[in-house]
Formats: sequence, structure tokens, C-alpha cells
Amino acid sequence: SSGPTVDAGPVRIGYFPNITHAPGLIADAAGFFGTRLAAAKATPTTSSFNAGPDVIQALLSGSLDIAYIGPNPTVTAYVQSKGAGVRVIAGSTSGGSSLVVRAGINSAADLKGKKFATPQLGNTQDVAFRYWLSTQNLTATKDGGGDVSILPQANSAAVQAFKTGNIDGGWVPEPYWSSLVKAGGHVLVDERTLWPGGRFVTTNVIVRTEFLTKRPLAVQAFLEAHLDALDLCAADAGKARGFAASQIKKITSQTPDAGSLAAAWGNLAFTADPLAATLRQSAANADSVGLLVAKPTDDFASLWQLDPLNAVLLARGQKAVAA
Amino acid sequence: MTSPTTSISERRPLDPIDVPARPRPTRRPGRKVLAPLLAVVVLLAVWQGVVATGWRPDYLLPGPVTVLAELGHLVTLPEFWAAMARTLSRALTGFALAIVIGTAIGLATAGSALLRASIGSLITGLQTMPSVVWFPLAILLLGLGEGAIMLVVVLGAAPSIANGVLLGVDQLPPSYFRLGRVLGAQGWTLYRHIVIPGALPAYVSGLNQGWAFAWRSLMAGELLVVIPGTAALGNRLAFAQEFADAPGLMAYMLVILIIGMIADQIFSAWSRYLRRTRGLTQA
Amino acid sequence: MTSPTTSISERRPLDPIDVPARPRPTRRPGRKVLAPLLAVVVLLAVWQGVVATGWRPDYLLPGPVTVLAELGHLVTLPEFWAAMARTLSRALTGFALAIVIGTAIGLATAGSALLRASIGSLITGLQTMPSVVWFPLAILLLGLGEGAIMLVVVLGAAPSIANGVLLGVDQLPPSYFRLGRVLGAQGWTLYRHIVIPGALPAYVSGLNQGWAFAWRSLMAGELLVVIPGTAALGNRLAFAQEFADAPGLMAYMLVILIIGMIADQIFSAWSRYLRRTRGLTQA
Amino acid sequence: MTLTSSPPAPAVERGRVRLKGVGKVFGSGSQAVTVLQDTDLDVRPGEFVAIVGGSGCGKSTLLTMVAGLEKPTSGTIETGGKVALMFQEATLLPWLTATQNVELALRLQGVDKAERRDRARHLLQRVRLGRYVDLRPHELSGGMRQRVALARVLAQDAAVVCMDEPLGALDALTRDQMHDLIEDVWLEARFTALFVTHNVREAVRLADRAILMGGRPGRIIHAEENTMARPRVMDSAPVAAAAAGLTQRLKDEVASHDESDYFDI
Amino acid sequence: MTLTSSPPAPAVERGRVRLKGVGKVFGSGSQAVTVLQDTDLDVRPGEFVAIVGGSGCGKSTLLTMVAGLEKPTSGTIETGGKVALMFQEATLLPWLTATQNVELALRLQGVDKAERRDRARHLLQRVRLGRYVDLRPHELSGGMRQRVALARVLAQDAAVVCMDEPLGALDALTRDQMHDLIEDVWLEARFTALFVTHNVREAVRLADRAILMGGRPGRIIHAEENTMARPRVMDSAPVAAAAAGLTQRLKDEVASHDESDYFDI
Ligand SMILES: Nc1ncnc2c1ncn2[C@@H]1O[C@H](COP(=O)(O)OP(=O)(O)OP(=O)(O)O)[C@@H](O)[C@H]1O
Ligand SMILES: Nc1ncnc2c1ncn2[C@@H]1O[C@H](COP(=O)(O)OP(=O)(O)OP(=O)(O)O)[C@@H](O)[C@H]1O
Ligand SMILES: [Mg+2]
Ligand SMILES: [Mg+2]
Repeated sequence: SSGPTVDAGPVRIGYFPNITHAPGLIADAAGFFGTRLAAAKATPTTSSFNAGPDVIQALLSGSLDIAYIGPNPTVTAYVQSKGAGVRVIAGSTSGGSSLVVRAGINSAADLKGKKFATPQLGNTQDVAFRYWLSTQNLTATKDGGGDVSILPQANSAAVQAFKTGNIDGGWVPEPYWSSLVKAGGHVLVDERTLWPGGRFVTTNVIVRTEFLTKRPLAVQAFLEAHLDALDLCAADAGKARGFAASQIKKITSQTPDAGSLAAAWGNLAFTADPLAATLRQSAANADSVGLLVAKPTDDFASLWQLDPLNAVLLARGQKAVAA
Repeated sequence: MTSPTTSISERRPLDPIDVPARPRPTRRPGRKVLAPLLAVVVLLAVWQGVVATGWRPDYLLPGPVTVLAELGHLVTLPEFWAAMARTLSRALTGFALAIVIGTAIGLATAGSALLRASIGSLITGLQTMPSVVWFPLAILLLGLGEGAIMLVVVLGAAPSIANGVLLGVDQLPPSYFRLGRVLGAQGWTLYRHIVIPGALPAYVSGLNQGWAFAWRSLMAGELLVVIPGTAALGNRLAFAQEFADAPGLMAYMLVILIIGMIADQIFSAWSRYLRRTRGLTQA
Repeated sequence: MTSPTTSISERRPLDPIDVPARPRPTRRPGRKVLAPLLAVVVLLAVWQGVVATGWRPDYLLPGPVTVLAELGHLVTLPEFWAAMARTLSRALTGFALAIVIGTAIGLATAGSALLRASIGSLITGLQTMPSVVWFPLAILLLGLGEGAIMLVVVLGAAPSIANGVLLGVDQLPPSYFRLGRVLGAQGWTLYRHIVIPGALPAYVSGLNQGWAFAWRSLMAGELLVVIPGTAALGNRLAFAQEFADAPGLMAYMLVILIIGMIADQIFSAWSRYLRRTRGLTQA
Repeated sequence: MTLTSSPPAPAVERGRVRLKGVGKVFGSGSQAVTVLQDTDLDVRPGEFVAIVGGSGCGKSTLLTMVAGLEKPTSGTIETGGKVALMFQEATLLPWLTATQNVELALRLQGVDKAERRDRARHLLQRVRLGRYVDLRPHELSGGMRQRVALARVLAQDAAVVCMDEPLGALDALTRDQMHDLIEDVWLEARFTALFVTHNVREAVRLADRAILMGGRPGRIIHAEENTMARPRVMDSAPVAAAAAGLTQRLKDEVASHDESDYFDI
Repeated sequence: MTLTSSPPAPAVERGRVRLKGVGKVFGSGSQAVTVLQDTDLDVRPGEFVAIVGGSGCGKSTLLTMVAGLEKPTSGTIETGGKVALMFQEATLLPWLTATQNVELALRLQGVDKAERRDRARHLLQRVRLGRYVDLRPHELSGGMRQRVALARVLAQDAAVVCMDEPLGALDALTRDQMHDLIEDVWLEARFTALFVTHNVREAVRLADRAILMGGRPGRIIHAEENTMARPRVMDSAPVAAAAAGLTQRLKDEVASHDESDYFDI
């Protein structure tokens, strides 16, 4: 294609210091962002967040351009901005959440009268748990009542509450899944078993719509870096994990436990495929348990904008993905 | 050379010397209520003005009309009132606890040089800790329940109250202590009849601050600990925030603001009453 | 019938009437520093005692030895000092801003009955809002970065400072205002020479509270966004919590506590100085 | 609130104090207390007026209104030029030393720094506090505080100087010295003085005119010019005689009223 | 700090006040100021002692120490029974009405509620404030506040009553009535009175013994028994004569010192 080959200007990228955002962490730590964006004369700056709403707020108000984010905030950003604010330009991570429970609980029926954590009312895991319960004919109200008591709380608090016996388990993402297991829990439901092909979206990459239209070259360069990271995950898991770990350390000053990290890594899959159908399904599930923020008028028709990704994938000799 | 001449009774109301250096007790009864309402109205107008410029899309910065409509919808929902009732009752319980504990600590530290030098700083030090760090401890000590929330509320509010007591006692004219001793008041009697009433205005201000921090800590607490079967304002606020539901978030913020303002009005009225009876209101 | 007889100079030091009802200026210079240290030591001892009972496993409740070792390790790391420096400089900047804004608001509301009735409550109302709810607004107004953090800090601290000013002015004996007017002080001059110095003790107490809340809000604000490689105390604290790193969390809590106590010591010393020169320290 | 309802104040010359039909009511409704009623007084520029009257009869209230700190409920008060007031309580600012308390009055008149300090020290010497200039109020005795306040009111350089029992806490010797001081400064500066005292001989010692006030409600019951030559001696026979006359007058006045009305039984 | 270093206090009988070699120094080191030096005084139970002296000579400090609010730096003070003190400033609690201020003194002695109120009102009537019992301090005049404080100190029912210039803010008529009142209560209750005043005739009117104090450092320079029959009349010739004698004594004493030392130049 003809047009400019450089796209000077800042590119602001956000992610969480969390293993489910590994491709972002790796691309940053390994210098892929730097190299790829420098080739387009753009300057990447990365920042790390702690909460999805802050990422969305930053993105929608123009303080951030590209972010690794879960499906739930993705839906929120899309719906709240009436389909205008953001686009998914790639997938990142699949899998990595499950229902971990304490010993003695071995079936859905055993959950009755017990208390379980989810990260946040209405978030991906919370919806998954509630939907699954509904398929088991168990009730759970939004305020923690019903057959099974769901108590949304911060993941780290959930781990502690589990250790002190205040809760009986939780439907949590990695690395807390591994933490709960380490604290004596066992997996009752691996969410992968609930999805066709064992794959469902855990993290994808969103971009500000305006940025996508105005800065196609920067987006392209970003995608190259992102795919570099995914390739490294596929080619050398150990090395990739090392990059992720070092970036987490750099941000949090905490050294992730190598064993837990490896365990978590095994429960995740990294892919450029945004697994669009699973996001749609998850939104439908949320709707059925009454936790969808609002129905998009277009059934997410323009959420995914995968042309740039597919162009890069094809250029790298990989298969295109579909929304 | 003409000398300046002034005729006191004939000065116009806005002559500078007539502008009271401090508010005089207002006679118009409605004003105490009208003025804050006016402030809110001005705030809403400015906000609407900003929104009207189209500076930000309305899903980021909804206008007051949207937010008020949302609020109008909220107040029709029984769950809203249930959440409100739950949160208010927690706030009142926690605040009551904080009053007892904060007052006791304040009086103890005010009355003892050693205690003051030793734990005075510790208390303020504890106050600098954000609420969230107390949760692991609260959960550890009291489990995941009302107890943990109460602990965090008390930790948030008690220091302010203790500080109010301390400031009140420190500001008391030494002549009151001397009078108390001459009248034979010692220990608790001295506190009961001289120190506490004397420190009351600062104490009320401490209570006002304490309420603000009780409420603030409670919001944090309700974000982190959910008790089965109970929705509360804090959770709903968090829920609105999680869903980037700007009108909802702002509607809840308005609710919190209004409750805070009502509380402040109560404490202010109390404080005005105290100042009036003590002759502190005339400039 | 024998009458009670007392010989003042010969009373023993612990005779009740000799126990000062309020602390007298202590002459031993080390005591002001030693007493809080003692309090910390007692705290550590109690903590060690609880841990020694084996009530909770040490990964949930580590003992002081473990935590102090962790702290000892932390202070050898240059990143720790970098984080400390970043957070302290943010705290100082934010606090300075909050002082300017809080003082201005306090003086304005103290000086005007209308402003006080209208925005007085609004300010306290804003104070009841937890820091996190300000994040969306902060990002919207100031973008991601220091500005947003500063906004949260100022919103946390300024109301306490304004409140200190208000309380100080309200508590001033009306005779000072009258004196000021007789001496020809009006408007700013009245404030400069009479009101502000007179309100200083309460103001210092407000500053102390303001610092606590500046710090507290900063801890929350630093969670907002982290540029990799530029950690600050607030996010280190949060991440220690995320990673269930109990010794690390407690070590950071100790750091915050110590900084808070140092700040309190500074403000307390100031306040003691003020009370001494005003003759408020003798019972 | 309309401008026309208050006719332009007739200009009075510097130093004049003119009260016309002045009344003061505290509180309102059933709580209303009439403290001062229908008081007329015209003080010539440079005149020294002493005000004598029973406890609670409204002397302080009158001075407060002349100084512009309270507004009369009825009538008008006109004053020419700046009015200084020495309060019945010393009212020193506790965070300032004796010197600084006096300096503040000078500072607020715009006197510059160097002069300020000298004048303050000089005045404190004249009230015989030269050794105590750097002490703070709480380190001073009651009478010493009163003298600092006296120094301060004299520092104000006002056209009208109101003093509310300025020497009540002083021993006879110091008081006599303060009489000389006040008279000297008054003769130098020719300010108008309104001087409240309970000591009738003091009133005779100092004043050109003594005003007797009665209470419940406060009002002027008698005024007496005093043309004795200055300086007058407090312990002299003529002063004592004049004082006795005034005291008798006050007692008669009281007797002519129901005592239970004058005294607050 | 050892117990043996303070020998057991010899018991003094109720109402006695005995000062032996009492000294008071404020501050320490280079800041030290000796306010009172080597003062001996023995007051008999039931005696009425008036203390007269220059401004700042240490009268209030002396009373404060007798009341146990300050400790002497040297010497001993022994008092038999409860000591009440009326401060130089009225020191009323602003949140209490006049009645409540007086009632507080009774309450702290354990007087029960009904009696408390009656006694407080009765005392306020005797200080001629019967109409003002429900006003708060800021609504009272200076002299009225002083009388509330007087009522309060009399309510204390103490063995020793110290009064620091209790009538300084009162007009002559009211003051005379208060003299009668104080004398009556004293004759009824036979407390020991320590009465500071700047009015030498007042001292002669009331006291069994007048003590003259000199300043810098404060000390007792003269004591004079007064055996005139009671009731004495303030304006009578014998009282005036005795007062003149005392005043002369005070002046002589001052003259015998360097004046600049006695007065604070
Ligand atoms: N704020 C007030 N509210 C009600 N009454 C007041 C108020 N201020 C003063 N008064 C009343 O006004 C009267 C006169 O008071 P004022 O202080 O003028 O007396 P005074 O002549 O100065 O007496 P004194 O010689 O005792 O100082 C008193 O009866 C007092 O109770
Ligand atoms: N806290 C203090 N620090 C230093 N000096 C003090 C202190 N308190 C009192 N003094 C000094 O002690 C001396 C005596 O004070 P005191 O109040 O006893 O005098 P007084 O005889 O009652 O005088 P007056 O008649 O003026 O009330 C004064 O010179 C005063 O400056
Ligand atoms: Mg008066
Ligand atoms: Mg004295």
C-alpha cells in the first residue's frame, strides 16, 4: 500500500502486571515494543494498571491508546461508549480460570450453603460462575444470597480468606487459581472444559477507535511486537515466562513464585485469535444472569477490527483470524 | 482640613466596618438550609455548562440532567433503600464505636503526658495508613464479616475524634484547670465538669471529621467485604465503577455527598449552638 | 476532730493534686523522642506475644522479627529509597498544594457567612468520598500521571486543613476581633495580625490531620497507574498485598507508620511551642 | 435599605463625639433587655470626660458603641476622627510580647519598623514596665497587663480615646503615676477622652466634666463641669470635696429611685 | 525523692495558714525571675488578713501558692482545711449561666441538687444579681461577673478563703454593700480570709491585720493589726486616718528603696 511509512508520535500502551497479560509484559521486557515502534519512528510508553475501570477511563478520555484487557471491561467500554470508543485488534490470552474449592467439596451439590469468592460482581469469572451454577440448577443472588453464596472480593483478599477458612473457594483467574491450589484447594471446574475447543477469551487487545483510524502504522507496528511476543511464547515458553516474570518484578517489586508461575502458565494459552464467539457467548451468559451492563445495539458488530492483525499475520505467513 | 466623620447608625450595610468579621447568628431561619442548596445548584449549573461545551462525550462526563434522572430512578428502587439502610446502620454503629474508642483514647492521652508522648504519635501514624491495608488484618482478626468492616471504620474515624478531644483540651485556658482544682475537681470530676464541656467545640469538629472518615472507610470496606445477602452503597458504587457507568457512579457520588452534607449540617448546627451560648458568635 | 492539713512543698510527687492535669513542658530533652519509641517497642512486644502463641500460621501473621528482617533488607535496596523519594516528593508537593488551597478555602469560608453556609457543608461532603471514586474524574481532568495523583491528594487533604482554619477562627475569643477592629485592622490585615496567629494552634492540628489524609490518599492514588520501573511506596504496598507477601506488607506498613509518626512529632513540637509561648501549658 | 432613608451624616469636627437619643437593646422579643435609653451627649474636641456609674449600668456598652463595635438600636452617634478603645479587660494578644502588643497598634497605623519599636518601648517605660518589655501576657501580673493595654491605647494616636476602667487593677502609687501620664499625653496630643471609672476622686482628678450614669435602663443622670486648675492632686481637699459632692449626688439619685430597681435585687 | 528528706508535716489546725521562708522563682537558669523571697506569715484561724502592695509585687502569686495551684520554690506553706480562691480575673465558665457557675462549686462539694439551686440563687441575690441569675458570662458586665465569682467563692464553704482584688471592678455603692456582705458571711462562717486589694481604706474597713508587700522581689514589708470595732464605716474618719497611715508607710518604704528598683523602670 502507498502512504507514509513512518508514524512519529507517542504510543501509550497499558497492561496489568499479571500473568494473564503475559504477551504485553513480554513484548515490553524483551524490547519488542521498542524495536517495532521505533521502526515506524513512534515512541512507546507503557504503564501498568491495577483496575479495569481505570484503563477504560484512561482509554476513553484519550490518555491511553492501546491496552491489554479482559473481555468484561472490553464489553463495558464498547457498550458505554455506544460502540464508538474502542476496538479489539487482537487476542492475547485464553483460559486460566477455574473454580477451586477446599477438600471435601467434590460436586456441584456440595457447593450448597458454602461461600465462594469471585473477583468482582459482574466480571468475567463472576458471570462464568453464576452461569455455570444456573446450569447446575443452583441459585446465587447478586448480594451473596441463594443456594450458593458468592462474595466478590479482591483476588488477594480471597486467597487470604481461603487460608483463614472464611470462604470455601473461588472462581478466580490465574495466578490466584494456582495460589488457591497451593493453599490446599483443588480444581472442581476448569473453565476450559466448558468451552468448545477448550479456548475462551481471557485477555484481548483494545485500541482507541480514534487512534486506530489516525495512526494505522503505529497500530501495525504494535501488532508486530505483540505477535513477536506470542511467537516467543510458542517457541520458548521458559524464556517467555522469564521475561514476564522480570517485568512483573520491575513493576511490582515482588518476585513471583517460580513454581506458581509455571503452574499458571500451563493453564493458559496465548493466541492472537480474539476468540470473538466466546466473548459474545460470555456477554449472553451475563445477560442471562442479569449482569450485562447493557445490550449493544449492534450485537458487537464493529467491536472487532481485525484487518490490521490479519494483514500482519498474513505477511508473517500465519493464518488469519475471524471475528 | 476636614476630619473624617462617621455616623454609626447611618452607615450603609456594606460599609466595611459593618461587615461582620465572622458570621453573626442569622435570623432568617431558612438561610442555613437555603445556602447549601444554592451551592449545590451553582455546582450543577457549572457542571451543566461544562457538559454543554461538548468538551467530553457524555458517556465520560454525563450532564446533571442525566445523573439526576438516574438518581430519580434509583430512589424508586426498594433495593436502593435497602442498601442505604444497611450502609447507614453500619456507619452509625461504626461511628458510635469510634466515638467511644476515640473519646476514651483522646481523654486518656490528653490527661497523661506519658501516654500522649508515647501513643499520640502512634495514633496519627495509624491514621496515615490507607483503609485497604487493614483488611488483611481485619479479616485475620474478625473474619470476613461485619466485624472486619467495623474495625476498618473505627480505625478510620477514631483518630480524628481523639484528635478533636486533644485539640480541645490543649486549647483550654489554663485558668479553667486552675479553677477546677480550686473548686476541688480532680480526675474524672475535673473532666466531667470543666475539661469536657470546655473542649466541646473542638470535639464537635473532631466528630464531624470523624464522621467523614468513618463514612469514607466504610465505602472502602464495603468494596472489599461483601456479607452474604446484603447489598450496600459501597458495593453499588463499586459496581457502577466496574461498569464505567458514569451516570450511576455520579448518582451514587451525589447520594454520598448529600448524606455527608446533611451530617455536616447537623454538626455545624451543634457547633453554632455551642458558640452562641458561649458568646463566641459576636464579632 | 482533727482538720486535714497539707503542706504543699512537702507533698510527694504522686500526690494527686500535683499530677498535672495536662502535660507540663518536659525538661528531659530525650523524652519526647523516647516515649514514642517506647510505644513502638511495646507494640512490637505485644505483636511478638500474639505470634508466639501460634494463633495463626506465620505466612498470615508474621512475627516482628521476620518483618524487621524484611525491613532491614528493604532499606539496603536502592529501589526502596527511590520509591521512598518519589512518594515523599509527591506527598510534599501535594501537601503544599493542599495547604494553599485548604487555607484559602478555610479563610474564605471563615470570613464570609454566606460562603460558610453554602460551601462549608459541600467541603465536608466531599471529604466523605473515598479516594477511588475520584480516579475517573482525575483521569478525565488531568490525564494519566502526576496531575491525577495530585488531585486525589489535594482532595484528601485540603478539607482537613480548611476545617482546621475554620475551627481556629470559630474558637477565637470575640474580644480579639473587637480589638482588631479598634486597632483599625480590617479585611486581610485583620486576618494577618489577629485571626491567623490566633487560629494557629487549631490550624497546626488541621495541618497534622491534613498530612495524614494527604498521605493516605496518596497511597490510594499511587495505585492508579505505574510506569514500569518507577515504583512508589503506595504501589509497593498494594503489590505486597496482592502477592500475599505478609512480611513485605507489614514492613511497608511499618515504614508508613514511622513516616507518619515523624510527621506527627514535627507538628506536635510546633503545637507545643505555640502553646508554651501562649502560656497554655501550665495547668 | 434605601439610601434616602438615611440623611447624610452632618460632618462633626475631629475629636467631637455626639450622641443623640442613643438607645441600646440586647436580644429581641421577650428576651429584649434595654441597656441604654435615650442618651444625649456632646463631647467637645479635646475634652476630658469621666463617666461614673453603678455596676452594670451600661458604661462599657456606651464606650463600645462610640468605638463603633456595636450599633445603637436607636439614635445616632457621630464621632470625628479615629476612636481608640481600651477595653475593660486588658485583651492582650497572648502570642505577642508586651512590646509587640504595643507595636501592633503602631504597625496598623503604618508606623515604620524602626520607629515602632522605639515608640513602643518608650510608652512601656512611661507606664513603668521598662523591665518587662519582652514578657508575654501570661507572665505579667494583672496590673501590669492593664498598663500594657494603656500603653497600647495611647500608642493609637486617636482623635478620641475611650478608656474603660483603665486603672482599676493598680495600687494607689502606680495609679497616681498613671494619672500624671494620662494627663501629660492628653495635654500633648489634645485627644478627646472618655474615661470610665469607679473612683469618683479619679474622675475629679482627671476630667473636665464628670458624667454620672444611672442604671436599669442606663442613662445619664447628671453632668458636672470641673474647672479646677490642673494639675490636681488626688489627695487634696478640693478634689476630695468635689468627689464627695458627686458621690452624694449619685446616692441621692439612687435614693430617689426605688433602690430595688437600681440595684439588681 | 526519698521519703526521709521531707519530714512529716506538722498538723496545723483548721483555718490556719503558715508560710515559712517561702520563695518563688519563675523560669530557670538565666531566665529565672525571683518573684517572692523569704516570706514568713502566720494567719490565725478565722483571721481576716488584707494584703496591699504595688502592681506586680507578687500578691497573686502568694495567693496562688496558698491555694495549692503553684508550689513554692523554697520554704513551706501549711494550710488547715480547704482553701478557696477567687481569681483576679472572674474566670467564669462561659457555657454555664451565673447560677450554674455558682452551683458548680456546690456540686463539687456534694451538695444535693435542690439545695444547690436555692443556695446559688440566694448567694446571687446577696451579691445583688438576683435579676441576672440566668444570664451567661458574656451577657454580664465586668462588675457583674466579678460578683458572680464572689458568690462562687463564698459558696465554697472553705476554711480559708483567698480573694484576689475581689471588688476592683465595682462602683463605690455596690462595693460598700459587698463589704457588708463579706463581713457578714465571714462573721457567720468564721473562715480565714486572705484579701488582696489596692484600696487601703478597704483593707482597713475589713481586715484584722493589713500586710504591706514590697516588690522586686516580693516580700512582706510591714504588718499592722487593726483592732477597730466592727462594723467599720469606710468613709469614717478613723478608717481614713488608719488608711492614711498605712499609705504613708507604703510610700516611706518605697522611698527607702531606690525608686527605680521598686517601680519597674
Ligand atoms: N450581649 C448581651 N446580652 C444581654 N445583655 C447584655 C449583653 N451585654 C451587656 N448586657 C447587659 O448590659 C448591661 C450593661 O452592661 P455594661 O457592660 O455596659 O455595664 P457597665 O456599666 O460597663 O458595668 P461595669 O461597671 O460592671 O463594667 C448589663 O446589665 C448587662 O447584663
Ligand atoms: N509565669 C510567669 N513567668 C514569669 N514571670 C511571672 C510569671 N507569673 C508571674 N510572673 C511575675 O511575677 C510577678 C508578680 O506577679 P503577680 O501576679 O503575683 O503580681 P501581683 O502582686 O498580683 O500584681 P497585680 O497587683 O498587678 O495583680 C510579676 O512581676 C510577674 O511578671
Ligand atoms: Mg463595664
Ligand atoms: Mg495580682
